[in-house]
Amino acid sequence: MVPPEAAVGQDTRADQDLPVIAEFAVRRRAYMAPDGTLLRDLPEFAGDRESVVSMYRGMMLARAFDLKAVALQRTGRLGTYATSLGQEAVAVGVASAMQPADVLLPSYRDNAALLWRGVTMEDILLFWGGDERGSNWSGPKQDFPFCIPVGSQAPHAAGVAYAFKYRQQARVAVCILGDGATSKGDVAEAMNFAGVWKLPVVFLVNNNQWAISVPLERQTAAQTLAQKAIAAGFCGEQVDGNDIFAVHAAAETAIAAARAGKGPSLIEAVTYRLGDHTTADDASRYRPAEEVKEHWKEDPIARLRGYLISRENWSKAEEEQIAAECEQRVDAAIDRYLAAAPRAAESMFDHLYARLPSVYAAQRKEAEEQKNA
Amino acid sequence: MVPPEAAVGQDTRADQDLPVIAEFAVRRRAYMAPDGTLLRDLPEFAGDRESVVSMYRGMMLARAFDLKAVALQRTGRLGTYATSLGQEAVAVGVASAMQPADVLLPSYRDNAALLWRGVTMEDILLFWGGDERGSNWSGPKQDFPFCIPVGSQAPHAAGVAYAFKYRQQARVAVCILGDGATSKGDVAEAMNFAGVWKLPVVFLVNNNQWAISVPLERQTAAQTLAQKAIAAGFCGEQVDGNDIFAVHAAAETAIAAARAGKGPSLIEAVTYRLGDHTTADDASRYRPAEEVKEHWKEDPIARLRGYLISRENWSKAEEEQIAAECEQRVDAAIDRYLAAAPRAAESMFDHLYARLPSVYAAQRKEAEEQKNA
Amino acid sequence: MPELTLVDAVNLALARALADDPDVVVFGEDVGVNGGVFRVTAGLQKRFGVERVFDTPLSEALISGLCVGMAAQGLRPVGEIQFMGFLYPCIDQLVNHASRLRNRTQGRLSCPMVLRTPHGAGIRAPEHHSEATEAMLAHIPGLRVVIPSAPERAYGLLLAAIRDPDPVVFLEPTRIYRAVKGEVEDNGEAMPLDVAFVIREGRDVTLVSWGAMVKDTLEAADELAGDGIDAEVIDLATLKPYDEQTIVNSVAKTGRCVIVHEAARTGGFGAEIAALVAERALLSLLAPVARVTGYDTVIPLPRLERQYIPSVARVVAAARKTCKFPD
Amino acid sequence: MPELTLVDAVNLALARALADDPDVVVFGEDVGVNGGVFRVTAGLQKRFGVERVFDTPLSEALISGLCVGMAAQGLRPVGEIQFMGFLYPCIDQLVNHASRLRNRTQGRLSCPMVLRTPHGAGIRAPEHHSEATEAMLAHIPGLRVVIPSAPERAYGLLLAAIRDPDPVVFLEPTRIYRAVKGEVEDNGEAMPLDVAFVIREGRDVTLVSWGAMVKDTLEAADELAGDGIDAEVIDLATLKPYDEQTIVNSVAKTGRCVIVHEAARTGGFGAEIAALVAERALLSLLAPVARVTGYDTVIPLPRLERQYIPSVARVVAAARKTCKFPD
Ligand SMILES: Cc1ncc(C[n+]2csc(CCOP(=O)(O)OP(=O)(O)O)c2C)c(N)n1
Ligand SMILES: Cc1ncc(C[n+]2csc(CCOP(=O)(O)OP(=O)(O)O)c2C)c(N)n1
Ligand SMILES: [Mg+2]
Ligand SMILES: [Mg+2]
Repeated sequence: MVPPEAAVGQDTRADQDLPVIAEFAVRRRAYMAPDGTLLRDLPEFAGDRESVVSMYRGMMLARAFDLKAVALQRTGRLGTYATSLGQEAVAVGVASAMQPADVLLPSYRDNAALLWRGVTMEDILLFWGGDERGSNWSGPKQDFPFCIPVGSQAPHAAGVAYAFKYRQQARVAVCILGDGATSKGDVAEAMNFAGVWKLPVVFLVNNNQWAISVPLERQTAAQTLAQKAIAAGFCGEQVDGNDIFAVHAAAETAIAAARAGKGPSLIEAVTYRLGDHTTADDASRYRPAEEVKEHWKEDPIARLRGYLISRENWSKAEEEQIAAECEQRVDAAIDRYLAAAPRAAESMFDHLYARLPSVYAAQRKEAEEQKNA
Repeated sequence: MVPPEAAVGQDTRADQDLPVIAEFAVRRRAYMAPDGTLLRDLPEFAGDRESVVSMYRGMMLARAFDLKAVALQRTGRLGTYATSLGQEAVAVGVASAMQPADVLLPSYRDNAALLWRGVTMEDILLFWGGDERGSNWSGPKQDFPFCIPVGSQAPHAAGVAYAFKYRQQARVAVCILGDGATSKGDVAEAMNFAGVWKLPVVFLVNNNQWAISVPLERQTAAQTLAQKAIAAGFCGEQVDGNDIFAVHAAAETAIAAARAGKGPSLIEAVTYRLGDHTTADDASRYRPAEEVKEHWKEDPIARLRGYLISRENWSKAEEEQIAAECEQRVDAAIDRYLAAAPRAAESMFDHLYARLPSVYAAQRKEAEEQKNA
Repeated sequence: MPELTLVDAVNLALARALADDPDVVVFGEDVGVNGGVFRVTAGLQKRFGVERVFDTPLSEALISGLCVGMAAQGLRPVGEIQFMGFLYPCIDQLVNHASRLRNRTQGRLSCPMVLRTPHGAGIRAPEHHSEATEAMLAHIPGLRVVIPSAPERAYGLLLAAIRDPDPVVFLEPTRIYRAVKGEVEDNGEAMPLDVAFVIREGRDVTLVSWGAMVKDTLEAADELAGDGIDAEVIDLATLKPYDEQTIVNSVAKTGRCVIVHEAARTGGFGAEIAALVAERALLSLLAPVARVTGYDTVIPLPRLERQYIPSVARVVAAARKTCKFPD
Repeated sequence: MPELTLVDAVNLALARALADDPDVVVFGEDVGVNGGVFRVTAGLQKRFGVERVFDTPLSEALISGLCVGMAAQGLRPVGEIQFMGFLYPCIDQLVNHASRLRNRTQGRLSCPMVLRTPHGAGIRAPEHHSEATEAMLAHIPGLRVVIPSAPERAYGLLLAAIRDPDPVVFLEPTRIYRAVKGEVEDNGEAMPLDVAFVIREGRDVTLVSWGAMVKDTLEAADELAGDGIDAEVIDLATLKPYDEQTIVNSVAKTGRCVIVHEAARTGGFGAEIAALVAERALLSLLAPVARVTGYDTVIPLPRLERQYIPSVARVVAAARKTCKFPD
């Protein structure tokens, strides 16, 4: 964790006699210490026990879902899967700050955010099970599907936000990116454009400190990722990404500002990827077990639980009930996922264009016949 | 011009109670007022009259060259051409701070820098006359040719600098970009990488405030372009780009730092494009004549002349001699350019690969025969 | 009907689309006040406002990605890439997103966007301003690739592209931006996409071409007529998906096929046409299929560009040879 | 000789190149400590150090551009793009710079770089991890495009690519990364580029393929042998510039040609081969040229990827039909 008082980034090389023409500061937001004790006054929404508990439930559900999804993958019933283990506060913190009519542009790791937004677990599984139908969800109709080419959804977010602004809709686009994604040129281009047009978009960086095996210090020399916004002329803030109050509060502020026409923001949520990159990865090849163990101490779920226990009379019974409920919901969804109808080969032509050009009819027929052969 | 004392860029929206974890400042360097009077002590190199005069000569030559090149274009003897009118201090200021073994990666507007580096005028004309042979110059062998896809030479600069570092050569790559180029994703990627590896590279932005018809405020919301470096974790400085002392001093400092292993820098040289974008452009369509007229008052050549007159006993005779000499050199080069041998059609195959694959021999023959047909 | 240049026809179609549909927005580098470096968007910002016709920062990948985001929201974005040589950073968005959004979401989201860009050489422009790499785009499933060869088709095809529910790359041949004029009525009528136009009927040989080369191909047909060779000329117009049947029918009739394009030969879209003919019209063929194309070299700077672009003479020679075969 | 997988053969060639030539540097995302997501670069950073084998930030355009800068300085950069679906941001550098640096400077600078990337579907990988868009690259003048189909050729061709004085894109078929083994001797010998390999001789039909499909094509040839059809199998190996003569010679002998590739059909590189045959071997042809390819659809997610990739049965059926023609 960055020591809260250290002001880094000062240019030691510049001629100190030269006049300063622009100054920038990156601030850091945190409310809870790793044990759930408070560092400062909580934001207003934290006063509502029910909403805090629902965030807790959202994180628990994501974790239960991740666990079972990995088990499905290990037993050959799901494709490559990326968990949000340890990063649940990021996805849930931001998703819970959005309104239904806002649009989410997620990365492949943001299952937890989709769940919160109302995408069903069976749809998510269907996608990771290798079936396009999973992205034709019944949940938030205008949300984007998982983006796999890292960072490439950032320009879409700018486009969506432009549409909102153009139509004078009080809606906000929220784009979730990884720390690795901040190195992509398209992300820089999108942020720069969003700055020029003061678009209603929030870029949320899940800084889990690894991009597969590449640690943050090989990714960038920037002391914070929040400062990437300075290049685009708007503000960036760092938050403790394991503190759901901090993530939610920062997201709420940024989304409200965007909605009010005050332009884009960047939020860097510093957390840690407690699991492998995906089920196709073996992180023990490139990072020591001790490092991971250290970071378990900052687990966002344990932290919120600590808070609930000490501040909200959280009972064992409540705890167990939520766990059981999550388990049960996931199991039921898995059953539905496994029962999904097979997909016909020729269906790969069905949404290629709004109407299939006649020239491809023969190919479609070939695919159909091949299946029957 | 940005008022030297105004500290802009402060985030007025952020929660001012949150602790600051990183701070950044952009400084501005200027020595001469528009009339050539001094604002502060000059850097050491300015004490050497001869080198100051040679910079003056470099700017004069560039202007004379530009003028005649445009005339050639207007009379159908040259292709599209981009002048550096008003921006001569940028190109000459940085080129004169480089060593011969350093490598320049120029944009299409940097004729003046190439001239300083020893590329002949006839080679430059040959290129803009539509002949690849112009880039096979006898000057600095490892310098890159003009880059036309905006910003796309920035990753090359990083690659060149990596080679220097890898081979432990005390050499520096200098990449000249426009203000528009700072919006390109590849430029951001290159700067970020240069930061991670502390590469010996200097990114010099010729902020002439226009990218064809797009003014800076439609290009970016960043208050300065120097701050683009903050995203990459290194420092940026703004200089008065019409003050050749400022450009040269900043470049000298940055190049020395790079050579000493201290990593990359970004220099934003604020100047103004006094001419059309290129000979294919008509700037009167999109900017008022008064704006241009205003900026003529900051002409870097007039400014240095003012300095020379008031400080260095610059005589009318010296002045005229340089002007005449430049004129004469340009005229001689144009004669050589116009006398260049025609290029054979089949030569388009000659440097396609190191050795022409046999499969293309027939095509080469066809090109040769077509010409003779 | 007024005689318009191709530039004016494109401008007219854009104005029509902007006037008819508030969801249409036009953007790119210098398309606003400046009206585009070729003046294609001249007057549009003034007429439709800065929110509907605007300049972007110098960021091509962004321009294409913006289109995707806007289109997913139901706008009808028309992005401009200033020259085809600067379109390459858009390929990521075109392949990975624009062409797939509908399929990926099984129709939940779609991508009705147009990306316009000038195409081809022949105007003595600097390096990178003369690209003709349509074949790279025409290989992308889910995309449409359209290139008009005359003002009248530019108007109708661009309207079709803007109204099409799927992503379209619209290539505008710079060499004929102002070199040809045609009668264009501003009737708001779109032309069909995925249809090839038989613009000259003939019995002896089928000449297939697109973009600026159609003009040269027509000239070649005129010259061939002097030899008594009656050439049929097809303007492919839409390269992806393309109209196979019109070509097959024509070759079935003529028995001979010459394909003319400006792009480099190897892997150019002419290969696709030749392959089609070799598959579906082999028995009709009286002579080998010929391709008259740019060389497999980097497109040269202006001094040699005319030697690179297939000349009328090369087209005529290839057609004559094909017609004389097996002599 | 040891039996190696294709992954191991590539690793061996990289190690050899790094050991032989201090100018060789290897980089990309996760190629360092992690040894690449496919383990292709496993052990190399440890052996050759972090300056010669290093992780880049997540920036594909940069990776390709770095190659150009390094190569211009005389290094021999070998960049890795983690999957072909992430190579698109490199196309700008490949077209506008890598392939042109020599020509643009008339030989003053050159670009001896290699860009490696996994190619193709069939390993149940997520979206964008199954691309086969070699045709886009094989259209670029000045570039070489190479794709091995077996460990022995992977080793020899990669060494050739690294030593070649010009830019090479080296595609590695993921489906056979570990599915085939071959005898590879670490003898430091490069194989020729721009040569196609006749890997099975036959009289009745020419099957042309490349990459992972070569394995299936060989299986098809075995099956056809059971019918008494003697198929010749050509592994194209280098797509740009490609060996036209070997194909023409083969078709002159067999009179029949079936082209097999995984990529979408329209504008795939198979079109180029078919065009070649239609131009230069027409009179030998006893049947239409056939293409067995991926469909003109977005490559589907894993559930349907096997239906997308041409099956052995489809190759066999096409070859049978070709051999029976005109029945
Ligand atoms: C453009 C692109 N390049 C490479 C990849 C392969 N890849 C998948 S995830 C990943 C690392 C992403 O790191 P980060 O952005 O930090 O996100 P995280 O996985 O840590 O959430 C890479 C390199 C990709 N998906 N997209
Ligand atoms: C990638 C790319 N996009 C578009 C163009 C067309 N174009 C040429 S110069 C230019 C403006 C460049 O502005 P800037 O970077 O400020 O440089 P300046 O011309 O002002 O020196 C544009 C858009 C180009 N050359 N390259
Ligand atoms: Mg990460
Ligand atoms: Mg500029």
